[in-house]
Amino acid sequence: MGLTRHPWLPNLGSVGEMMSSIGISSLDQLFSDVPQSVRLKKPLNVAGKPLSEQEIVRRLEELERKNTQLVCPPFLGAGACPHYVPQAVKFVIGRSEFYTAYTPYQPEVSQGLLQAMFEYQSYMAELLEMEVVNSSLYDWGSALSEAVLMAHRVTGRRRVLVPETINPFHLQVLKTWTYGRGVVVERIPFDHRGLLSIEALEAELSKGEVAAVYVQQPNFLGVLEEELESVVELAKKHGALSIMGVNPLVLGVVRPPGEYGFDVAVGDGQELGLSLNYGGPMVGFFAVRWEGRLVRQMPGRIVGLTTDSEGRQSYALVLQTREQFTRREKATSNITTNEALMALANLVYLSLLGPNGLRELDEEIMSRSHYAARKLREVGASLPYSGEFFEEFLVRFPARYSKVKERIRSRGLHGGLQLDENSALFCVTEVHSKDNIDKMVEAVAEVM
Amino acid sequence: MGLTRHPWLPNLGSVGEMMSSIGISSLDQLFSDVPQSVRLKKPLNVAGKPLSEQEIVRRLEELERKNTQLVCPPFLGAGACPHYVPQAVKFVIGRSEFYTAYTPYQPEVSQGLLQAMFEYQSYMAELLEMEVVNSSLYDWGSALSEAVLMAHRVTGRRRVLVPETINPFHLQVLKTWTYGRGVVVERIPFDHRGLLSIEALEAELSKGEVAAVYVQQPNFLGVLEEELESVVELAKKHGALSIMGVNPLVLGVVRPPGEYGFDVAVGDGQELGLSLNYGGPMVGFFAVRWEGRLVRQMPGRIVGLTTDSEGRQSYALVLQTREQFTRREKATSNITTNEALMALANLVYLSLLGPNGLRELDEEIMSRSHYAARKLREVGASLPYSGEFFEEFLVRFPARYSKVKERIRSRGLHGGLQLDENSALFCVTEVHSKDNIDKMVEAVAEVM
Amino acid sequence: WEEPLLFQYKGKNRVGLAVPREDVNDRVEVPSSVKRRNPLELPELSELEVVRHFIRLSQMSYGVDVGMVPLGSCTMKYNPKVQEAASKLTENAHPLQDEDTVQGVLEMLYDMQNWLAEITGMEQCSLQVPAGSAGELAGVLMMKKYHEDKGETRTDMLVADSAHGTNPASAAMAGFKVVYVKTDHRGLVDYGLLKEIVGPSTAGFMLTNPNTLGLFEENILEIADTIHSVDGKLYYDGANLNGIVGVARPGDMGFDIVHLNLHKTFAVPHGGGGPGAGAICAKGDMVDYLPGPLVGRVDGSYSWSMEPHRSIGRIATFHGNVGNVVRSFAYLLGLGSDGVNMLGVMSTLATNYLMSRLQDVRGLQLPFPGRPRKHEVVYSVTPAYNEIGLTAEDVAKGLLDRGFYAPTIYFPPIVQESLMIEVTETEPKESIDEFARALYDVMREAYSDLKAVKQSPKRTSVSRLDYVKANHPSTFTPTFRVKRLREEGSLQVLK
Amino acid sequence: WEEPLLFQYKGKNRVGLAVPREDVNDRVEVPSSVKRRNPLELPELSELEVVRHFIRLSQMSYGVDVGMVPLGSCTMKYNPKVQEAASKLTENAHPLQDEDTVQGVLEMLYDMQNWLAEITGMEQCSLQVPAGSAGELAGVLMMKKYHEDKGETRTDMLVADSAHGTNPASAAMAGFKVVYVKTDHRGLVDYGLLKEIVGPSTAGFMLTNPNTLGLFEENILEIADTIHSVDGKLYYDGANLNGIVGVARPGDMGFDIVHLNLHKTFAVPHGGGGPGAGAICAKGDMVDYLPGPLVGRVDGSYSWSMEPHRSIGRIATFHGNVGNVVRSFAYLLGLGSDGVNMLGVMSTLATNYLMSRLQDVRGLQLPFPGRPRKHEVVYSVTPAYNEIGLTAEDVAKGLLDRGFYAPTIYFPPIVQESLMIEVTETEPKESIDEFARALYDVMREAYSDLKAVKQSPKRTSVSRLDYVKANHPSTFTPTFRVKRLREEGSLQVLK
Repeated sequence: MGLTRHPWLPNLGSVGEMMSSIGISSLDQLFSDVPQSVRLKKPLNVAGKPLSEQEIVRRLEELERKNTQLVCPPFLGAGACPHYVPQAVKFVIGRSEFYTAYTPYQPEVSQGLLQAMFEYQSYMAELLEMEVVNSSLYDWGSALSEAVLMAHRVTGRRRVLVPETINPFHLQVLKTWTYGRGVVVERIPFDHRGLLSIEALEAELSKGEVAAVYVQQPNFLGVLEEELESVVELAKKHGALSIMGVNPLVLGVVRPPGEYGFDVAVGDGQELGLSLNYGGPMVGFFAVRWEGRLVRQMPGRIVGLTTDSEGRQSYALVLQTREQFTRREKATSNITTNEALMALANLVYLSLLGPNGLRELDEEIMSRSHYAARKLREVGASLPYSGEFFEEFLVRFPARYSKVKERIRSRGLHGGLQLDENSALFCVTEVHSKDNIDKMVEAVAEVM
Repeated sequence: MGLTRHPWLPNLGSVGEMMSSIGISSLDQLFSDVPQSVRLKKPLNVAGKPLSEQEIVRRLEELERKNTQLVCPPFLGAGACPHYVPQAVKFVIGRSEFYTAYTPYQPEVSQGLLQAMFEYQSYMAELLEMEVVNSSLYDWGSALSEAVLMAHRVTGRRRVLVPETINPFHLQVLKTWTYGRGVVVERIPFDHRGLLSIEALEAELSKGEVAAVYVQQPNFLGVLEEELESVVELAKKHGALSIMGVNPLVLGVVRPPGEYGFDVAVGDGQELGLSLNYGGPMVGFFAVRWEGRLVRQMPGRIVGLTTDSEGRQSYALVLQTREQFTRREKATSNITTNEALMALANLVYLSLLGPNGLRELDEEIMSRSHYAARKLREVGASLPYSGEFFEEFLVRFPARYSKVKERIRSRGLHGGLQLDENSALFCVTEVHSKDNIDKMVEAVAEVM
Repeated sequence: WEEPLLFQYKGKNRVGLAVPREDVNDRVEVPSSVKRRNPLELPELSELEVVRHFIRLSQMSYGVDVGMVPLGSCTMKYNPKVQEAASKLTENAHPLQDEDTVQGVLEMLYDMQNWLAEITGMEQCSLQVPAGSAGELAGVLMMKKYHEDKGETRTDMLVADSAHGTNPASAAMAGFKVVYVKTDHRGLVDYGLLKEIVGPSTAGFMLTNPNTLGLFEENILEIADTIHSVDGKLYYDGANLNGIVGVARPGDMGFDIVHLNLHKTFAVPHGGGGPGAGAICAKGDMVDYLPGPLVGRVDGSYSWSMEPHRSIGRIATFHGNVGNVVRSFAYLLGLGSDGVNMLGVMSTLATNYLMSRLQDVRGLQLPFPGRPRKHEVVYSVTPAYNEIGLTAEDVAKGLLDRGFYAPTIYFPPIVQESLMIEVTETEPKESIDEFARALYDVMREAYSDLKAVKQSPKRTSVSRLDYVKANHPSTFTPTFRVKRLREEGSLQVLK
Repeated sequence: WEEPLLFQYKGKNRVGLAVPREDVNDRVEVPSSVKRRNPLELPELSELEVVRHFIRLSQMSYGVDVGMVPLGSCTMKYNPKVQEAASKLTENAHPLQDEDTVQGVLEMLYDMQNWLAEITGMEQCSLQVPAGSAGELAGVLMMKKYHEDKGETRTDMLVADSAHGTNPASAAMAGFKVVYVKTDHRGLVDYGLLKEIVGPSTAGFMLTNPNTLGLFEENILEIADTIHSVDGKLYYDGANLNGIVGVARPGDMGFDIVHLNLHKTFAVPHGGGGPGAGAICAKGDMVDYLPGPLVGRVDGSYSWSMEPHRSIGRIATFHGNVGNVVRSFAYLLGLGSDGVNMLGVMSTLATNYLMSRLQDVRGLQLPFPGRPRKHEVVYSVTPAYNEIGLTAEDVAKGLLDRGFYAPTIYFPPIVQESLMIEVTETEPKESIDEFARALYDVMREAYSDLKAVKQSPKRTSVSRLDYVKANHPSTFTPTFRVKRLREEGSLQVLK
């Protein structure tokens, strides 16, 4: 025993007492059933000597210093956009009654968490104008995958149509997750404005056997899709489910999936009050229309309203017969752990902003992104697609982007995501001040 | 009305409704009783336009960048010593049920806070070996002042003897606070080892009229006083109260005031889990022996144990008849606001360390301070006083200290507090790694 | 919960925080004459036990984040969460660091000195006072030293009979004789009486305006003239400033010294009793007496360069509760001028709105009716006391059972069975409605089932406490040490 | 508390967070065809209302920081507070930043990859999986692709009948047929049966060891040989690793793939259901199939340079739950090698100690007795069920009333009326004692007053719930929108 006292191992000083209560004289007896041949021959070598908390913090700070300190968040989006995270959000998810809780299996002592999840579902339902929302999945990519697997289950078909302008990371996840079930993912091209080609979509649909049509709003080029009614209609006509992937942040000003009549909506709550966290945890949402076959086939946990034995309004996990711990291989998904705490962050964020704040924020973001785009054009860059955009936009430079990028870095800033030799996807939000946008554009101007 | 919505002013949108409930038609009517001649003629000009939270944080970060980022905390003590603040301490005092509470006037809904204050008093009582502790005063200086004023009330005398090695900031506070009551503060010299001269003390005491004798452990030179029994005896003999000021952190290894028989103990909990906070908030503690005249004359709030109407163990503010809100000008002090949250931090800190941790920490600090002192001597500095020290020690340099200090600063470090042209008081604790001590000594060596 | 005391935890050989070890060969022991002899009688706890214990205790505590705390004269505002982030600016700064290394901190303090001077109509502010009572002490000492500098001994400090208890207590600490000025039938300072009292031995007058009844002292300019006519000084107790911020300034009313409670008017959290943060501001010849030093600005850099010539000296060990001043700084940044100018209006609106919801409640009386209140209002339950024996304390406990904190009771002393209510501008209208309903409900219940109210609170973690036991010399137990020693029989009855 | 829904708040024209405004003249509107038409039906709230609401909800939630959560197979450890500070390392990093700007993050991930490989006895780990079920999916897909690469179609995935429900669900998601392997009379895999089942269509075997009964599979080497003899792959479900960390490694037992739940074994907080963090580790020819890329180190700098040749592809949008991986990193730094090597011993000690306190409790039965348990133990209340009709759920609810969270119930399915208890090494001995007393107390009460137990919980914020109402198509209410539309009459019964 190398340790005699440790803050996280309270019983080191009680080993003797506990052993005698058990009736053993050596700790080894606890492992009498483990064959000697698989017992560790020498101790594990992990993480060096135990560090005191102070030393842990010092080690972490040492690593922090190895990260480059940027002047402001990167102009990077592509599935994870920097936004300001309110202190109240951090405060609420820092309440350890929430973050040290398990899935609320015992509703009587978990009403707070259950109510919060019900409220999360309810907020998302209003935002999406869809009736049923689960209490979160891992991220956009996995939510999309679950939606497609559900469409496969519901329709029995294997073809899935997605736009060429799908986020490529989501596409990769989709392919991985659906590979085992033999789903085939096909891509639909886009037009000169950067919008999904409805003609091409119709052509592919008419070939038949399509389980689902997926669209993304805004799409990977940052462009807002304008003809989504047609997508829903066409999908319906051909017996396919319609799935809309949407950045929920835009819904303060943009038409929600429910208004179009989409069967399923998915996306990520990352832009609603989550730190970037180097890409995770994020929080996938999953919503369906009020239709039995969809509700019964949807994955993930759902909290519903009910009453207790004294008639008080209360909350509980519902439709558990869909889930793996009861249905096993017949479950609608294998998911257990979700992203409840991140869903809570979404809820707190939205409740702080409210309808007015969300709309104002959307307007402010659009102003700033359009300001940045205009300034970039003024110094000689171009925007290849003319569709309206929200916070992201594709920029083409006359110079090589690697040079542009480097110059931007020299100002302590970080440019957009390189897509080809001359283009990059830029993201501008409320965390990018006019000042920093100007600095970035100045740097760009120098290499034009 | 310049604002229409603000996160902290919920009723801006309800003004009309509220006015009509009141029965007024203009907000001005609320101030009909304020003479026009004193009404503001133009709006206050404070802090510019309202900032969003994000902008507040940006402004604060801007200011943070104007502070110099040091490699490690300064080698500065003199009444505020840098220590590691455990995450659990920050976590507990960040529980807003605690920090947004008022003084627990309604014990039935404040048992948690009251129990914590009772535990704080109890922990300090064990540390000090004194029976009665209040639930905190502002800081060491004001606690000392209150002790002296109490001695003045109890004895009716005006002379107070303090060592020349008293912390000069405490001395200044003492003079300010007791000036109104006509208390005269006199200083007792120290010997070649840096210890209080008992002979000089006795001489002054025999002149009579002494209300209190004060000693400080360790004293301002960092030296541990060794003859405190004599101080208590002499004070008693001459009818003066004996007051010990003590850094509670040392009490893991050092004799506490109660063991000597001091009447009063004061000091600051800053070194028990508080950040430096540029000198405040700190937390003065105040303890007395189990004697009625002392208990009834002590200042500040005290939480005591009692039972409720159903016999459950419970906690309440006690001896309130001493306090200003009942006794007004006859109160034992004017204090209302104390430092409860900082006292809570002390409690959490001590409960984490426990008796073993505190002793180990004391030993570690002594090792490091003595290592630093030895290293400094090795490069040519000297320690003018030979008394044993804890974490602080006076260093004399052959060079001017201003030069030494500058050189230390060039390494991103911050030296000790200059006391005269060639001397400075250094403080070394568990936050100063061997590495950083070595770096500091290296810098010193260069100017020797 | 019934959470045991930490001393009742039984673990052995535990620690909740590991001490780092540096490999230096300088192990020394303290001299034996100084060495602690008795083992420390403290429990041994793991990190989990400590955290769990305090989480449980926190859940048995009530603060503004849990519900409304309508304590009169305490200004229990909402404390915006951004304040917690603000504390990073000052957290790791040592008070004796070279000034060039803490320019950010000093700039913040400089701004705060100026903003508070602007708000109060004073010339200069010192942020050194850690809270209100220390500010008052500073204020009365400033007056004392001022008169002494003139070679005069002024013995009398005038105090309104409705004043906070700290006013006379502070005056007494400074060695003054306290002379009370009565309240007249309108709830204001009896100006006629004041003129009679004021004389050559008058050092000053400590006043709060609006006063503790929430009423504005209409004669304030006349009062100031009267005090100034004998070269007395007018002192403003800032506890009640919230009702007039942006409407009127103490400086414009003739006050010479103002203390502020940043934990009231400027949203520093109260911390369960503290720490707060304070300011003491002055104008005219009182500026020279402020506790010093103050932050000055020369050539764009900040330093502790302004030392008032006749300063009363240091009132706190270092620079005051800077870690809380920065919380007010963040609060003021968020309000901006527009917000600051609405504080008085919105808090006064809230008070008068509450009053409009409490009209004609049986048993509840509004003393000094017919005038608008400012930040707070005082009711009396004397009618109910006389009719059925209901006390203000009963009402307070009844409110606890309805999920609210209680108002201040039995203060100010000039109103019998008083409830002193302050809602602040941060409470939504709906909370005020609910509070009014709860208070109405308690009064209604008292008339139908007095015993039920007398037995409240019932829904709290404990019921009404035994104060005799708590305070009696033979059972007084301020620490676990006393309990242990008494049980061991080694402690006498406190004499 | 009875805290209303946010939707029941009535404020108007409120906002809880101000939006910053930058003065740029580029106001644009979204095209009208894309513009939202219906107003957002969300409440308007001030910051105070939001904070207060969630504080109240938090107080109605139970987590490890509140008390013991003895959920079997969930490993609800204490989450050290230093972890919260750790998240700063990753908080503001964008997943697509240039690698040279996130060297600190990458170094941390690199260390974690290696440490987890060492702990499991695997060659390489991918941290991309956000939690356990995604790790399982990755694992079965790896097996699928492996066999396909050989040109074989293997249809069967073997799963122990005591396995976590995720195992068969994951296998099904990957398109496998699930074949259950029965548990024998000792509570272990029926090895004889297994040998009969294994054949050319066997893709692999998903196993956890110790199993869900807390028993170590003694025949593990033989099992591995059997699976490997047909070129099947042995998959380790890491949910139960805590019982053997530092004692034995899956890699040394013959496992080819291991998934880990960092939120179980490595102390990432469970977050009320998530987010967790996961790892999927492999050795031998399975390394090439890991989800990629992995962090590699070249010349002291770190990058996403290691791409497994036959990777199944991306399983998460970016790099997994890095913000939680760093919490495990801090945890492992604090334990160090010495601590990690004691995890299995201390957690197993805790379980067996609990068992020693639960001997001879009437109505409680220990299935498969006579063997030491590892991280968890499963009891059955079948005797009490048969005698008096007491169910496992009743016992669970009785424990809630005694201040504890309940164990996992009705799992594993091979034990009737089961209570699956895991205490972990972070619970002090005294907590275990109290839990044992509470369980004893529930059983005792059941025999003396069954009705009382059946009516529990009574001391919680609500009592037992109406699940019929919650799930019935005509009353199923997953969102406030459904409630509103139903009340408006514009919603049909769910068909």
